[in-house]
Amino acid sequence: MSDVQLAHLYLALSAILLTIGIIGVLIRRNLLVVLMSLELMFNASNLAFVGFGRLHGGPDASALVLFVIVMAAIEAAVGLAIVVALFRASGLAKLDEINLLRG
Amino acid sequence: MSLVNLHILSLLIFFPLLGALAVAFLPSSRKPQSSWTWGLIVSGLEFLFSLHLPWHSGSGEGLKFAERYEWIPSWGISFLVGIDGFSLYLILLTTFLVPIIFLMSRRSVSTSPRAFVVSFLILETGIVGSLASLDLFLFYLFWEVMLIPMFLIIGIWGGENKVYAAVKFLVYTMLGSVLMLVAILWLTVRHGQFAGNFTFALPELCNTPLPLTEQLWLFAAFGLAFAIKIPAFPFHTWLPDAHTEAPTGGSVVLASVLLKLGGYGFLRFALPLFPDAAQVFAPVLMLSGVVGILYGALVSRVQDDLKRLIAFSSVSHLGFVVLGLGTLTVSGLQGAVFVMLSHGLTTGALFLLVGMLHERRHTRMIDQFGGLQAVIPNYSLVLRVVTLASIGLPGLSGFVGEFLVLLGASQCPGWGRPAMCAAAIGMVGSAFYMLHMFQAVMQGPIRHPKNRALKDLDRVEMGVMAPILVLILVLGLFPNSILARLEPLAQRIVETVVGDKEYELEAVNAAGVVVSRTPVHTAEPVPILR
Amino acid sequence: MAEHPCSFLFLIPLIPFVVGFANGLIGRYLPRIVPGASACLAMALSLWYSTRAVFWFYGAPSGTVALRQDLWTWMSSGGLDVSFSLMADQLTCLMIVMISVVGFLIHLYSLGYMEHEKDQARYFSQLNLFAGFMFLLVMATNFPVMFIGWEGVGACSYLLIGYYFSSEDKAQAGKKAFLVNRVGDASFLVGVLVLLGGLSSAGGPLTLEFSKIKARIGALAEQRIFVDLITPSEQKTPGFDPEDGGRVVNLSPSFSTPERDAIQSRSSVSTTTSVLDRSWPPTSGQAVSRSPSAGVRASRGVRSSGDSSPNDSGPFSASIVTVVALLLFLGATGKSAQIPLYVWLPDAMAGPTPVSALIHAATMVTAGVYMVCRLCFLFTVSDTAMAVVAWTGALTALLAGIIALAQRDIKKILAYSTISQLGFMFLAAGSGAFSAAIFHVFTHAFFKALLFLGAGSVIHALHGEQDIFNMGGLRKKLPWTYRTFLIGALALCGFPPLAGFFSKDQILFQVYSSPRGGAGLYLIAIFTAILTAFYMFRLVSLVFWSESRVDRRLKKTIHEAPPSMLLPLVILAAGTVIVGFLNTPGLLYGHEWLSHALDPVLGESSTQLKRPEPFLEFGLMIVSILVGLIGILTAWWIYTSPERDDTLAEFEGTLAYRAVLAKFGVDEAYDLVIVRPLLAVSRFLRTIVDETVVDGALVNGVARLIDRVASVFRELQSGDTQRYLLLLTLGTTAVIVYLMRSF
Amino acid sequence: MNLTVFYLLAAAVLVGGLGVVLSANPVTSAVFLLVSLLGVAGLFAFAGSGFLAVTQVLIYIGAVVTLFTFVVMLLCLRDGDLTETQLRSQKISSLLLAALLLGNLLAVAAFWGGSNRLAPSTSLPTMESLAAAVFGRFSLAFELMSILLLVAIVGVIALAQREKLE
Repeated sequence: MSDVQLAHLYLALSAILLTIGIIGVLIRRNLLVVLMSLELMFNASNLAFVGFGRLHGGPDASALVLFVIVMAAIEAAVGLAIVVALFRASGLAKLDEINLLRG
Repeated sequence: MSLVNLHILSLLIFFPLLGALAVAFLPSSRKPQSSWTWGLIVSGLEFLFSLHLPWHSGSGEGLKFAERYEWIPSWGISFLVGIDGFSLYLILLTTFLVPIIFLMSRRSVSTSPRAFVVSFLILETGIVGSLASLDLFLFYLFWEVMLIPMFLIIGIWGGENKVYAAVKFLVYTMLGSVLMLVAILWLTVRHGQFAGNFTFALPELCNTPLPLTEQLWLFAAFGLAFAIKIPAFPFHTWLPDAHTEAPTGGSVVLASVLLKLGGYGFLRFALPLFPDAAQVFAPVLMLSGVVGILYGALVSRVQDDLKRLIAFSSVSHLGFVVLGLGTLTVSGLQGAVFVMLSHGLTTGALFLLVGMLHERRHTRMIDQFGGLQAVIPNYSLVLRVVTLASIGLPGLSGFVGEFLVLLGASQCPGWGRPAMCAAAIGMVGSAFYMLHMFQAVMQGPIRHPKNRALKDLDRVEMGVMAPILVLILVLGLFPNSILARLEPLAQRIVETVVGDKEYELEAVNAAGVVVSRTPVHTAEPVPILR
Repeated sequence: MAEHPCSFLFLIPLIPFVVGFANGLIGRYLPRIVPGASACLAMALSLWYSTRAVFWFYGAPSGTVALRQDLWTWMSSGGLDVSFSLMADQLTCLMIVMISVVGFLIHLYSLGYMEHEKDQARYFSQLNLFAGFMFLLVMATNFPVMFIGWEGVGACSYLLIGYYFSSEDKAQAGKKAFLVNRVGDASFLVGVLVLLGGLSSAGGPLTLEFSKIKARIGALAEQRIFVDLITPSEQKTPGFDPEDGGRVVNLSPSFSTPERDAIQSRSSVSTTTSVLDRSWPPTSGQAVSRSPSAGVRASRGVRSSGDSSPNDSGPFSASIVTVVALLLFLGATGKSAQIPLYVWLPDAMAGPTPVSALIHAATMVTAGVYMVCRLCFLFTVSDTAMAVVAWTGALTALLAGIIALAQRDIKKILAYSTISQLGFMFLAAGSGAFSAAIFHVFTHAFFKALLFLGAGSVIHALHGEQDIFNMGGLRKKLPWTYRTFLIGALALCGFPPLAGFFSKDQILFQVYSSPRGGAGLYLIAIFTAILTAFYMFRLVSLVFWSESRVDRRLKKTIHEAPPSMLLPLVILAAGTVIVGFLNTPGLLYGHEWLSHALDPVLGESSTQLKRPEPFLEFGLMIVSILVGLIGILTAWWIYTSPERDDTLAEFEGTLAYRAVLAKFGVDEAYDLVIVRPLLAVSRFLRTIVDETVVDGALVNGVARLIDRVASVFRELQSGDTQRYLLLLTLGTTAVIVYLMRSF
Repeated sequence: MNLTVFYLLAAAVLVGGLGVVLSANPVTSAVFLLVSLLGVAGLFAFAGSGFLAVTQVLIYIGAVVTLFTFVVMLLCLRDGDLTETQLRSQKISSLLLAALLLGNLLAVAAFWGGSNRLAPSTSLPTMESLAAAVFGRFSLAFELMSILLLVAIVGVIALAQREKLE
C-alpha cells in the first residue's frame, strides 16, 4: 500500500481520537478524566504529525512530536499538581464546582 | 526677554509635578505631618512663582511668556505654551487656592495624607498646563491629566456615596473630552489638507477654512466637552454629586478652577476656531445660560444639604458665564471671564466655610443648624460677607461680572433683551436661596444643643479667609485693571466671530518668540514649523 | 455750565465706611463705649464735610452746576466707561445735609437706646455702613454708582432689621425686606440697561452719566413741553405759537429724527389726555375741544401702537423712555414702599426703633423719590410714566392711610403713615411738582424721625410694650416725649406753622393746579389728609391722653428717657418747627427759597403754574387746615373718653374693620400667589425634573442601558473552561466547513 | 500483513480512548489510557520512527500514566466524589458538536488531496537527522522547551508545597 493511503488512515485515526478526547473534556466533570482526555488529544495530534512525516519524509515531524510529548508531560505534571492542590484545599475534584474565578 | 520669562511657564507647569514626586518618594515625608509641610512648601513656592506673571506680562493683548519646543515633529505636536489675559488670572486663582486647600485639609484629612498631597499637586500641574498650553494635543493631554487626580480625590477621600460620584464625574467628563479628541484630530487633518503641513498648534489652526456644516459638528464636539465641564444646563447633574461627596479641598478646587476650564475652553478654542458655527450656536448658549441661571436658583432653594445648595448655586452662577459667552459681545465675554474669577473666590470661600462647619459638627444638613450667629460671630461675619458677594451686591466682586454679562446681553440683538430680563430675575433668585441658607443656618433660635458648643474661627482659618475677603472687595471696587486687559482679547474674538475678521493669534516660533503670523491657508507652509 | 472739582467729597461717604468696617471687624473686642462713640464721631465728621460741601458749592464760581470728584474708573467695557465719581449739586447738598443731620441725631439717640444691648458693635457698624451707602446713593453721578448705594442701603436695612437675629420672624422680616427690594433693584437694573440699549441703538457714545443722558434726552424733553401744554389753553404758555402746533399736526416722512421722536412720544399723550382734560377744572372746558390736538390725536392713533414694546430697538424714541421710566419707577416702589412692593416696610419694624427712624422713615425709603426727582428730565418725557407715578402715589397714600386706621402696634401705625407720606411725595413728583416732593422728603425726614424716636422712648419706657391699647396717660409720665411727639404729630397732620403744613400744603396745591395733577388726585390726597390726622391723633390720644391702661407691674417703672435720647428729640422737634420756613409760599410773604434753590436741577422739567393764583392757593390752604382739624377732633372725641369704648367694641365687630385690621390680606395674597407656587415649582424641579428626568432617566438611563448590553456579552466570559472548549470546537468546525466548501 | 497490524493498533487506540472517556472510575480510565497510549506507540513504530515509539513508551507509560495512577490513589476518591452531576442538554449538544467535528475531520482526511511533492519513502527519519534537526534548526524551540520545563518544575513544586495551602 502507498504512503498516501497510510497517511490518510493516520489522519482519520487522529481525527477520531481527537474527537474522543474532546468528548471526554466536554462531558466529564472529573478533573483527572479531563486531564486524561487532554492526553488523548495530544496523542491524536502526534498521530497526525507522524502521518504527515511519513508522507513528507524528513525529521521535522518527529522533532515536533518530540516537543509535543514534552509539552504533554509538562501539562500532565502541572495539571495533576493543581488537582492535588485543589483537592487538598477544598476536597473538590469536579470541574464545575471550581468557579472561584467565575466573573 | 530674561531667562526667567523664557521658562517661567514650564517651571509653573512642572514644578508641582516634581514636588509631587518629591513628596511621594522622599523618605523624610513618611510621617503624615511632613507630607503636609512639603505640600505647603511646594504650592507656596508655586504661588510665588506665579506672582511673576502679572508683574512682568506688561499690558496690552497678545501672548506672553511663550515657549515652543518640537515634541513629536513628525505629527506636528509641539510643546507650545503661552498665556494672555484669559488664562493669566485663572492660573493665579489656581496657585492661590492650592496652598489654602492644603492648610485647610491638614486638619480634616486623616487617611493617607501623602497620596492626598501628591494627587493635588498633580492636579495643579494638569490645571496650569491646560491653561497655558496652546497646542491642542498638549491641551488634551493636560485636560486628561486633570481628571485622574480629581477622580481619586473624590473616590478616596469623599463622603458616603463617593464611588458613585467619582465614577459619574469621570465618565461624564471623559465622554465629552473623547469627542473633543476626535474633533481635534479631524481639525488637524483638515488643516493639513489645506495648509500642506500637519500641526496641532492653535495659532496655525485658527482660520482653517472649513465649510459651515463641518464647523458645526466640530464646534458641537468641543462645545459638549466644555459645556459638560462648565457645566451648562442639561449636563450639570454630575456637579452636585461630585461637590457633595468630594472632600472640602476637592470641592473648592472643583468649583473654583475646574469648572472655569469649560468657559476658558470656549474662549480659547471653540469660538476662535469655528467662528461661523459659534455664531450659529450663540442663541443655544444664551438659552442654556438663562435656563441654567433660573433653574439652578430655584433648585438650590429647596436643597437640604449645604454643599448641594452651593453646587446648584454654581450652576446658576455659571449660567451667567454661558449667557455672557452666548451674547458674543465684548462686555459679555469680559463679564463671563469676570464671573468666573469672582465665582472662583466666593464659591471657594463658601465651600471652605461649609467644610469648617462640617469639621465642627460632622453634618451638612441645613436643618441641623440654626442660630449659629450667636455662637460663632466671626464665622457668621465672614459667611455674611461671602454670601452678599455671591448674591452680587455691587461693590463686591460678584456684581461686576453679572452687570457686564447683562450689559452684553442688552447690546446683543435678537434674543438679547429677553435673556437680559430673565437673567435679572435670576439675580433675585440668588438672593432667594442664599438668604434662605444664611437665615436657616445662622439666624433664628439655637435648636440643637450640640450647636452651643461650636468654637469660632481660629487663627489659621481667619488667616485663610482674610485674603479671600480682601480679594473679593478689591475685585469689586477696582476691576478695571483686569477688564482693561481682557478688553482687546474679547474685542478680537468678537471681531472674528461676528465681524468675519481673521483671528490674529500671534504665532510662536521655535525659539519661543512671539511673531506676527502669516495667514495659514496660503500655499507655502507656515515658517515657524520646522 | 461747568462742574467744579472738589477734593474732599469722597470723605463724606468714606468716613462712615471706614469706621463701620473697623467696628464690624474689631468692635467686639473694644470697650463698650468705643463703637457707639466712634460711630457718632464719624457721622459728625460727615455732617461737617457735607455742610462744608454746601458752602463750597455756593462759593463756587457762577455757572457751576455741581461739585464733582472723579475718583477712579470703575468699569470700562465695550465703549462704556463707568467712572467711580461723586458730585454735589443743589439737590444732593440738600439730601446729604438731611442725611447727616438726622443720621447724627439718631446715632446719638442710639447711644442711649441700645446701651443695654450686648452686641453694640455690630449695630453701630451696620448703621455707619448704611449711612455711607446712603451718601453714595445721593452723591452718585451715574447709574452704577447709584446702584451701589441703592443695593447697599437695602443690604444694611436687611442686616439691621435682622439685628435681633435669634427670633425667627425678625430674621424672616429682614429677608422679606431684602427680597422685595431685590425685585425692585432688578427692575431698576433692567431699566438702566434698556436705557443703555436705547442709547446704543440710537448711535452716539454709550454713557450712564446723569448729566450726559440728560443732554441726550433734552431734545426730546423740550419738544415734550409744548406737547403737554397743548391741552391747557395757550395763555398758560406765552411762548406757544399756533403754527408750531400746525406743523406738528400734518406729519410728513421728511421730518428729521428729533421731530419724529417728538411726535412718536406724543403717542403717549393720547393715553393720558383724559387725565389732562379733567386737570383743568374752570378754564379748560373749551380748551379740550380745540381742533389741533384732537386732529393730532386722531392721526396718531395708528402709529402709537407699535412704538411701546420693550424690545423696540429702533431709534431712541420716547416709547423706550416710557419703558425705562416705568422700570425705574418699579425699582423706586421697591425701595420706598409703594404699591405693589410696599409689603416689606411694616414688617421692617422688627428692627430696633432708631433703625426704623433712620432707615425706614427718614432716609432710605425716600431714595425712590430722590431717584425720580434726580431723573425728572427722563420721567417728564413720558406722560404715561408721570401718570403712573402720580396715581400709584395717590393710591398708596390712600391704602396705607386706611390700613393705619386699625393698627394697634404703635410702630406699625407709624410705618403705614410713612408709606402714606411717601405716596404723597410720589403724587407730587408724578404731577410734576418735583421741588414740592423733595421739600416733603426733607420735612418728613424731620418729623417722622421725631415721631419714631418718640415712639421709641415710649417703648423704652414701657420695656418693649408696643400695643397702643396697653398704654395711655403717659402725658404726665413722659413730659418731654409727649411734647415733642405732639409737635411731630401736628406737623404730620399739616398743622400750621409746622414743617408738615408747608410741604403738604404745597403738594396739595400743586396737585390740584398742575396740568399733570387733577381734581381726582386732589380729592384722594385731601381724603388721605383727613385719615392721616385721624389715625395720628387716635395714636396720640390712646398713648398720652386717655387714662392709663398700662398693667400695674409696669406702672411703677415708667421713667423718662435718658438725656442722650431726649436731646435728639428736642433738636428734631426744633427742626420740625423751623425747616418749614425754608419754603414759605409767596402767598405768606415767603420766598419759596428751597424751590428756587432747586430750580437748576428740577426747574425746567417740573410743570408748575407760571402765574400764581392767590385765591385758589389760599382756599386750598384753608381747606387742608380744616381737614386736619376735623381729623384731629374726631379722633380726640372718640378715643379720649372711656364711655365710647363699647360702641368702639361693637364697631370692631364689623366686616370692614376686620378687613382693614387684616391689611386687606395683601401679604397672604402675595404668599399664596407668588411665594408658595415658587417653592412648589422649585420642589417639582428638584425632585421630578432634576433627580428623576435629567439625572435619572437621561444620565443614569444611558448608564443602565450600557450595563444591560454589557451583561449580555459578560456571559461569554463565564470562566467555565468546558464552555470555552465548546465554543472553540464550534469555531474550528466553522472554519473547517468554510475551508471545505469547495468540495 | 501490515494493514492488519495497523488495524489492530488502531482498534487498541480507539478502545483505550473510549474506555478513558466512558469508564466511571478514574482508575479504570487510567488503565484504558495506558492501553491507548501503547497503541499510539505501536503506530509510531509502524510508521517507521522507532525512536518516537520508545520515547512514547518511556515518557507516557513510564511517567505520565504512572503519575495519573499515583494521583488517583493519592486522592483516593470515594464513590460520592465520582457521581457526576451535569445537565443532559449539555452532554447531548457536545456529542452532536463532536459528531459534526468528526464528520468534518474525516472529510478532510478523506478528501485531502495528497501533496504535490511526495518525498521518497526511503528517507525514514534516522536518529542522526532527528538530532540534527532538534539541536540545529529547532534549537530555539528546544531551549524554550527546556525553559518551559524548568518553569513547570518550579511551579509544580510550589503548588505541591503543603504548608502554603492551609
